Amino acid sequence: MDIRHEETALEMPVSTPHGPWPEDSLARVPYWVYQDEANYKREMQRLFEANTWNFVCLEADIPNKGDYRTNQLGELPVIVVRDADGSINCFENRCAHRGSLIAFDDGGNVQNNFKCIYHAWSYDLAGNLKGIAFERGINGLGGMSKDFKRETFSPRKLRTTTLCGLVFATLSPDTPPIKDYIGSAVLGRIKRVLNRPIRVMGRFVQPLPNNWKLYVENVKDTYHASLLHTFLATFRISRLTQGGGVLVSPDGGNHSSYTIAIPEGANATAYKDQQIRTDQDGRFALADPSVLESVEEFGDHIQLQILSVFPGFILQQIHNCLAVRHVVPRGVGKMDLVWTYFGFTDDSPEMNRRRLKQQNLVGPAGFISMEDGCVGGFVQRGTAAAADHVSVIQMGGSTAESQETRATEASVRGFWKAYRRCMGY
Amino acid sequence: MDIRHEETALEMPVSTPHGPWPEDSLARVPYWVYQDEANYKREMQRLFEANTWNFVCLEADIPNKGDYRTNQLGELPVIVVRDADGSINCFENRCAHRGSLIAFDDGGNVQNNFKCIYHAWSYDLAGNLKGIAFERGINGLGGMSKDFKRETFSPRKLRTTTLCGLVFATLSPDTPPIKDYIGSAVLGRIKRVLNRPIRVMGRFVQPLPNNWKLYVENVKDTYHASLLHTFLATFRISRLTQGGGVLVSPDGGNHSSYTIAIPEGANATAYKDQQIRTDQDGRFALADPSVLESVEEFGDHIQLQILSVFPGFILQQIHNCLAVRHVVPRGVGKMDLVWTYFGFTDDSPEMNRRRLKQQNLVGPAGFISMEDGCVGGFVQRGTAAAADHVSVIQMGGSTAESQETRATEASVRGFWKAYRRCMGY
Amino acid sequence: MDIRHEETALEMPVSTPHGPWPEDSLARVPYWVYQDEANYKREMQRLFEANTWNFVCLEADIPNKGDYRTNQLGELPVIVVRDADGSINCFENRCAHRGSLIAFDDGGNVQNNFKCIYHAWSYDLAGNLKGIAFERGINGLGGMSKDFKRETFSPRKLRTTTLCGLVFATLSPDTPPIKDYIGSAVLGRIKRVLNRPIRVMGRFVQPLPNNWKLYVENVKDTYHASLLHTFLATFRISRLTQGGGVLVSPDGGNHSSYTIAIPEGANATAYKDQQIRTDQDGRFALADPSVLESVEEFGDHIQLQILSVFPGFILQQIHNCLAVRHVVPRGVGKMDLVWTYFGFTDDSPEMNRRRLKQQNLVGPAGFISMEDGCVGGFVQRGTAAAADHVSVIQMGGSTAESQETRATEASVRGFWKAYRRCMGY
Amino acid sequence: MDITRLVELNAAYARVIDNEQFEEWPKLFHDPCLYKVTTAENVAAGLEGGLIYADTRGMLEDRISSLRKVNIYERQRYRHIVGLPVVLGQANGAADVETPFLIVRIMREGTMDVFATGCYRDKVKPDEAGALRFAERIVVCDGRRFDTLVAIPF
Amino acid sequence: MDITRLVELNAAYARVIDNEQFEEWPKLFHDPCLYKVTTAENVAAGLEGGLIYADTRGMLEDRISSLRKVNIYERQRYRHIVGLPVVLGQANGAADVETPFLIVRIMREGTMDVFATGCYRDKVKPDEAGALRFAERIVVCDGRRFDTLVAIPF
Amino acid sequence: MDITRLVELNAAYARVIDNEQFEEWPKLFHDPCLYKVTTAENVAAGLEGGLIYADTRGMLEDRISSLRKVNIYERQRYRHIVGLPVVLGQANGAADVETPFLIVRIMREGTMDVFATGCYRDKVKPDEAGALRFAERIVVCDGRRFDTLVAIPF
Ligand code: FES
Ligand code: FES
Ligand code: FES
Ligand SMILES: [Fe+3]
Ligand SMILES: [Fe+3]
Ligand SMILES: [Fe+3]
Repeated sequence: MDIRHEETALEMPVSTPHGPWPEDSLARVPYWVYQDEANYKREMQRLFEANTWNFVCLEADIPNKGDYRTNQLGELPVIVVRDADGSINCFENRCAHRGSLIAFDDGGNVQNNFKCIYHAWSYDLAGNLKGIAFERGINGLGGMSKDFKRETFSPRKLRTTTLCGLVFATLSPDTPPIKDYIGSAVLGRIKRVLNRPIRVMGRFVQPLPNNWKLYVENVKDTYHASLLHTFLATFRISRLTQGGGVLVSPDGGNHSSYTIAIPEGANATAYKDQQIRTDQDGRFALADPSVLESVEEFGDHIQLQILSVFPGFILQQIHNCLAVRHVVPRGVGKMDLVWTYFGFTDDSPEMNRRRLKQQNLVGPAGFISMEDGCVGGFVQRGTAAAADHVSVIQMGGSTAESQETRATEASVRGFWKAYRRCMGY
Repeated sequence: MDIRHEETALEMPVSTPHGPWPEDSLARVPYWVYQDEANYKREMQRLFEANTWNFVCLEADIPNKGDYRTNQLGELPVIVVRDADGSINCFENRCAHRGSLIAFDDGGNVQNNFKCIYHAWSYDLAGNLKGIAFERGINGLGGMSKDFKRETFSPRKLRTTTLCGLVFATLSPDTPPIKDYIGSAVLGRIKRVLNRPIRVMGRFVQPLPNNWKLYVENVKDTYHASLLHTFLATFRISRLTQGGGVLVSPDGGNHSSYTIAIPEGANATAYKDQQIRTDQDGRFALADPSVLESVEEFGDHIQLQILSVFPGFILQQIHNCLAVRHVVPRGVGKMDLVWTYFGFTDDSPEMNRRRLKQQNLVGPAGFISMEDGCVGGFVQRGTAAAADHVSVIQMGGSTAESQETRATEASVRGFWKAYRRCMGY
Repeated sequence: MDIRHEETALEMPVSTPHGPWPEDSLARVPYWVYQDEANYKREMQRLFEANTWNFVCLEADIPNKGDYRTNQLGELPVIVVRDADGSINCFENRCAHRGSLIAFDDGGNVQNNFKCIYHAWSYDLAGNLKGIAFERGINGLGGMSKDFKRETFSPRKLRTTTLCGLVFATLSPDTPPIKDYIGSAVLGRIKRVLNRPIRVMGRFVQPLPNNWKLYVENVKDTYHASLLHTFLATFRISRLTQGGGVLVSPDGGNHSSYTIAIPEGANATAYKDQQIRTDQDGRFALADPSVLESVEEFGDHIQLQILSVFPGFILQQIHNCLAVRHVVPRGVGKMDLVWTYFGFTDDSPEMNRRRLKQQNLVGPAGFISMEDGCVGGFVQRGTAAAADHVSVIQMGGSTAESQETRATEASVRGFWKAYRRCMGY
Repeated sequence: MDITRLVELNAAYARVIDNEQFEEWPKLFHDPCLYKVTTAENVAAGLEGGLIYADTRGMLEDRISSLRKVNIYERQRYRHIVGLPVVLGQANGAADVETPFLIVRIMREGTMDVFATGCYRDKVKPDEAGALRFAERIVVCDGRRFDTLVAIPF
Repeated sequence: MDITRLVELNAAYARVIDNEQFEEWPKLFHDPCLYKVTTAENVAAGLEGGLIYADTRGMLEDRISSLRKVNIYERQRYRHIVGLPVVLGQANGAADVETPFLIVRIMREGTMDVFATGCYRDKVKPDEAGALRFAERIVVCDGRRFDTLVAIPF
Repeated sequence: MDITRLVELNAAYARVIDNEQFEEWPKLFHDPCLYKVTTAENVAAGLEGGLIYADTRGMLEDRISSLRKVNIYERQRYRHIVGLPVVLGQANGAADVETPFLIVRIMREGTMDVFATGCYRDKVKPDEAGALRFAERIVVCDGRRFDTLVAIPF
C-alpha cells in the first residue's frame, strides 16, 4: 500500500541537495556527488526506482516455471520469477502484510506460489496476494474484517523486458522500450556478442570501497585502460594507438568501446616516447603466454569490447573472456560488483579451457582489471576534503557523442548527461 | 549541570520528522519509523528518557549494600545500586566533572562510594557528589573556587520502583506508579509467575540486525507464533486453535498473551487444511522428547505466557522455561536482546534439570525462538526502499483491546497506540 | 579547480550547528561538540583547513630530494616532499584530473615528479601539473583542447614551515609565522628538547574510540595525570605535590606542562590523606626497576614535560623517553593517535638502551599512558545521552593563563579559547 | 592419550560441521553425553544455564533434524579453526582436555564474521571400537554475544 | 602419507606467502599442476570458472612477476592460519587432502580483516627428490565476496 | 628440536594468557631474556623501538603485577590461535623458530575483534630441568594499529 507525502510527490528539483550545480558543462562534476547522503537517497528514487532499465538476471538463471532469482534495483529488493506461460514477472521482495522479505535466498524454485515465512501470507507467481492465514479467524474470533480487499494489497510490480537472454526490470510505466532505451548503435554491439544460448561459468562478488558511480565512470573511461593496466598496453590487448573507438547512445547513458586487432603503425612508439609506466614492452614477459592465446570468435577483429547500459549493467568481451557485471550500490561510499562469467552452450572443450584461462585477466584477481578494484577507492579518498571542487573530464572535448578514438572521455561525459537528466540537475 | 536550548524545551511536535503520520489508524504504520535517524533520536528523548518505566535489573542482582549494576535507558547509561537502608538508587552513569562513565563494568560492589577514575571525584550511593580531589589546590594554588556549590553538581537521578523482584527506573517525575502504569490485568500475570524468590540461571546477549521496535512488535504479535515457529505448532505448545488469548493494558503499551493446555476440538485440522508449513505433525518427531517434558507449575493450565511492559521489558514462561528479556536499542538498525534465564530458589534438582533442558527452546539457539532472531532483519531489509509505505496490522480489527483469541494483532496495535502518544504523533 | 558556493563563502557563524553556545565561560563546554556531525564537518573547514599549523612530518623523514611522506590535515590528504633546493613543499594529495590520490603509500622517494596511476598525469615536486598523457590525442583525434590551461589545474598548495626539525603545513595564507603562532614561552620548551639532530626509534598507531578533542583535552589536562595514572603517583614521576606548572600560550591553543624533580615537602602525604587510588606507595613495587632508571638529560631538573601545539601536535619528554604524537580525526567518534618514538643521533648505546626500556612507559601499552587510551571512550559513552549538558572545567579558576601549579585545568580552557575563536562560537 | 588422535578427533569434528555433514556430528559423542554451549562469564558465576544443552545423543540428533527440517534462517556456514588440545589429566582411559577454537560465520551473501571464540572443555574416551568420542564437550565461549541466531552447533 | 609432513608443507606454504617470499611459492607445486581459486557455491553448482586458474608452474610464476612488477594496488599482506589436514585417500604415492584455512588481510595503514576462509582441496605427491609438492590445490572459499582485489595468492 | 614439544610450548603459552593465569606467563621465559612487541614495518626499517620491551623475567613480572594491580582498563580477554612453528635453525641446544599467530580480543560487553596477527620470532632452549623456555620472543605484528590499549601481553 503506497502513501506518498505531498512534499515528496510535488518536489521538483530546482537545485541539488548540495547547492546549485557548479558549472553547466559535461566536463565538470563536483566531488560531492560521491559523498552526499541526501544525493544518494535521491539517486535511489530518481534513477534506480524511476525511468531506467535495471539488470535483474539472465534468462538462463530461471529456465523453468517457478524458477526465481532475487536482486536489487539500487536498494529496492526484488524477485524475478518465471511464470507458467514462460513469461517473466518481477515484483518488490516485500510482504504486503508487515514488510518481511518474501524470499531470502539468491534464487531457487517455488512451484506455484511464494509463502512469507512470518505469517504465511501467500502470493502467486505474478506477486498477487492470494492467501492470508486464518483470514476468517477461529470460532468467529479474530481474522481480517470482511471488507478487507486482498486484491489491493500486493508488493509493487515491475515491468520486465528481455534482450538477448538478459532480463531487465523497471518500476516506472514511462521507461521507453529497451531497444529505444539502449539505442541502435550500442544495441548492435550487444547482439554481436550475445548471439546464441549462453552457459554460466562462474559467479563472484567484488565489494569496492567507493561510490558506485566511480566504477561506472571507470568502465566508460576509454582513456584510462591502457594507462592504468600494464597488461593491456604491454601485450597490446588494447592501446590507444591501436584501432578502435567508442559508441555513445544519443541520451548519453549507454556506451560500447572497442579495440580492433590492427597494428599501430606510425604511433607504435607513442607510449615509450611519453615514458608511460604501462609500456613494459621487452621488460615484462610471461613464462606461460597461454593465458593470452585467443581465437577470433565473432568474425570482426574486435578483440576487446566493453559495453554499459545505464545505470549499472556491463557486458564484457576481452578476447574469448566473456562476462556480465552488475553494479549494486551499498551506501554512499560502498558498492558491490557482481561478476558472472559465461560461455556458450556450444563451446568446444578447447574453447572452454581457453575461457577458463582467460578468466585470469578479469575479476577481482584479474591481471587486467585488478587495478579497477582499487582506483575507485583512491578517488574516494583523494577527494575526501574536496566536496566543492570538480573533476575535469575534458579529454576529447566537452560533448558526449561517439568518437573514432579512445583518447577521449566522451562516454564518461555521456554518463553525466544521463545522470543529470534523471536527477534533475 | 543541565542546560536545555529554548527550541528543545519548547518543541511541541505537530508533525513527525518525516512529514505527517500517513493515516490515523492503529492498523497502519509507515516503514520510516524503523529507518529514520531523527525519529530514533526523538525516541530516546520522548520514550526512554521520559514518562516510561524501564527495566534496569533484578533485585536478586544487587542483594547487599553497595551492590550495583549498570544498564541503559535507550542510550542513557545508568547505575543501579543498593543503598545502606536497603532501598535502591539509580542515577546517570556520567561523572559531573567532565563526563566519564563512573562505572564501566556490568556490576560489582562498591562499599560506600563510587570514585571516578579520571580525576577521582567521588559520589555516595545516592549519586551525590561528595569528594573533589585537591578541591582546595596545593599551597594555595589551583583547586576549585570557594563559591563552587558541589551539591548542585551531580549526575541526573532517576526514580526507581520494584515489582515482584524486578527493578524499574524512570527519569521523569510524572511517570505514574508502576501498578497503574502496567494495569491490573497484565499486573496479575506478572504476579502469577514471579510469586517467590528467583535465582538467575544464565545470561546471554543476542544482537539483532533490526530496529528495536521490530522485536517488540514480534513479541506482542500473537498471530505469528505458530505460523513462524514449527515447534510451537507441531508439538502443540501454542497453536491459534488451542485455548488462549491476549490481554492489552488500557493505554496499549503492556500485554500478556497465553495459551491454555486444552485440546483443539473442531479446529484440530485447521493448520493442515491451510497447508501451513509449521504443521509438521507426523512428519517431524524428536529422537529425545525429554526437552518437552514439563510439569504444571502455576496451577492454572497456562502452558505458555509472553508478557511485555512498554517500552522494552519482556517476561516469558514457556512450560517450565522462565526468562526476562530486555530490549536495548543500538542505533536505528540494530539492537541488543539481553536474556536472563531464571528459576526459583526452591527448585528441586529435577525441576532444575527440567529448566536446563527446556532452555533449548528459547534464546539465540532456541528451537522455538530462533526464527525471531532473523525475522526482524528480514523486515528491515524488505522495507529498505519503502520508507513511505505502510505495514498492515489489521488482524482482529483496528483497535487495541484484550481479546479471547490470538488470531489478532491487537497488542501490536496497542504498542503503536502507546508509541504515538509518547512521540506526539 | 575550486568552486565555492555562495552560502559557504558568505557563511559567518552567528550560532552553532546545535543552537547557541550554552554559556559564555571557558569553564563550560556542551557535550554535543563530541557528537555532532555538522560540527565535525565544520571543524575540518574552520580548524584543520584554515588558520592553523598542522604537523605533517619530521625533517628527518625526508632528508633527500624527492623524499616524500603522506599525511592528513583533518581529512585533507596531503603530500610533503623535499625539493631539489632542499626546501619542503606540501600540496593536496588529489590529482587535478579526476581526483585520485597521487601517492598511496606512507612515503618513499620519487625522483623528479609524481605520476598519477589512473591516467598518468604528472606533477613536479612543487605540485605543478606538468604532463598530460596523450594531451594532443592520436592522429588528430581526441586529446585536450588547445586552449586548456594546464597551469591553472593543480592540487591545492599548502604553506610549510619547519621548527627544530618538525614540519608544519597550513592551507591558509593568513596563518601567522610559527614562532608567533606558538608563542615564546611554549616555543622555548620545544627548543629545550629538540636541541640537536634526532633519529626515529619506532612508529605505532593507536586508534581511539572517541572524538579527537577528548584526547587533546586529556593531553592538556595537568589535573588528571597523577590521579588516573598510578605509575606517575606511586613512583613520583609526576605528582601534583611535586614542583611544576603549566605554560599556556596567549591565544590559549598551545601549552607545556612540566614536573620538576624536587621533594614534596609538606604535601608529601596529600595523596594518602585523600585516599587517592593512584598512591600505591609501599603497596606496589617493581621487580625490575630498571624501567625507571633515567639520567638528567636537559640539565634543568625537568623530568616530565608534555607539550601541545594547536590543534593536534604533541611533544613528550618523560625522563629519557621522547616522542611526538599526532592526532588524526577519523569521524566524529574516532581518531588515530600516531606515535613516533625518537632519540638523538649522538645517543650512546647506554642511552639507547635506556630509551628502549623507558618506552615501556608510553604508547598503547605504556605503564603510564595506557589509561589515556580508554578514558576518552569512557567520556564518549558517558555523555552519549547528554548532548545538551556541559562539562565543568573549573579547576584553578575560569581563565586560561599560565600557572605555577598543575592542580588546574587552565590549559584545557586554553584549548576551548582557541577552538571557539576558530569555530566562531 | 595420544595427542595426535585428539587432534584428529577435533579435525574430524570441525570438518563434519564446516562441510555440512551435520548427521555425522552426533556420532562423535557417546550416549549418554553432555554437550553444552555457554560463556566464560556464566561458568565463572556458577550459572548452569546453556544456550544449548544436550545430555543424550538423541538430543544432538534433534538439533540436526531441527536445523535441517524445521528451523527458518538465512543460509550460512561455519569455518572452525581449532587450536592444539591441552590434556589436563587422565583417569581410567578418559582424558580431560582443553582445546581453543575460533568460528567464522559466513553468511549467504558472503559476509564473514568472527562469530565465536572460546575453549572446548572435553572429557574424551574411546568407544567399544576404540575410536575416540566425546563423553562431554562444554563449549565455553569467551564473549556473551551471539549474533542474530545460532542454528549450527559450535 | 605422514600427517606431519603434510602439516610442514602447509606451514611452508603459508610462510612463503606471509613473509612475502613469493618467488618460493610456485616451487611448492609440480609442473604441470592445477591451482584454482573458487567458491563453495561455484563448486556446488558445478561451475568451473575460477578467480585464478593456473595449470602450469609457469602460470604461477606469472602471477608472482605480475604482482611484483606490473600490477598496481595498495600495500598489503596476508596472515594465513591453516588448520589440520585431513587425508581423504591415497593411491600410488599421491594423497587427497583437505585443509581448512583462514586468511587475514593486513592493509598498509594497519586495518585487519578476515579476508577469506575455506578449504584447500589438494592432491599431494613427492617430487623426484622426495619432497612433498602440490599436484593440485583447489582453493574453495566459503564466501563469494572478494574485497577490493586479490593480488596475493591464497 | 622436537616439533611436538615446540607446539606444546606454544599451546601452554597461549593457554596461560587466554585463561588469565598471567602469573604463569613469565615462567615460560629464561632470565635474562628478550621479549619485545613491535611491527613488521619497524623491523623492516631497522627501528629498534617496541611497544613492550623486557630483557629480564622481572620486567615480565612487572607487566603482570601492573595489569593486575594498577592499570585501569575495561575488562577484556584474548583468544590466541597459534599456527605451526617452523624451525629455521639450531645450534648448541637452542633453536630459532618462527610461529604465526592470530589474537582475537573479546571485550567485556562481548565484541570480538581481530586484535593482532603476526609472527613470533623465537629463540628457544631447555632450562636446567630440560623444559623448553623462551630465551627470546620477538612479537612481530603484521599491522601498525593497536586499538585503544594493550594491557595483556601478546
Ligand atoms: S509479514 Fe509476511 S505474512 Fe506477515
Ligand atoms: S571526569 Fe570524573 S573526575 Fe573528572
Ligand atoms: S585521475 Fe589522475 S590522471 Fe586521471
Ligand atoms: Fe579498467
Ligand atoms: Fe516468535
Ligand atoms: Fe594521561
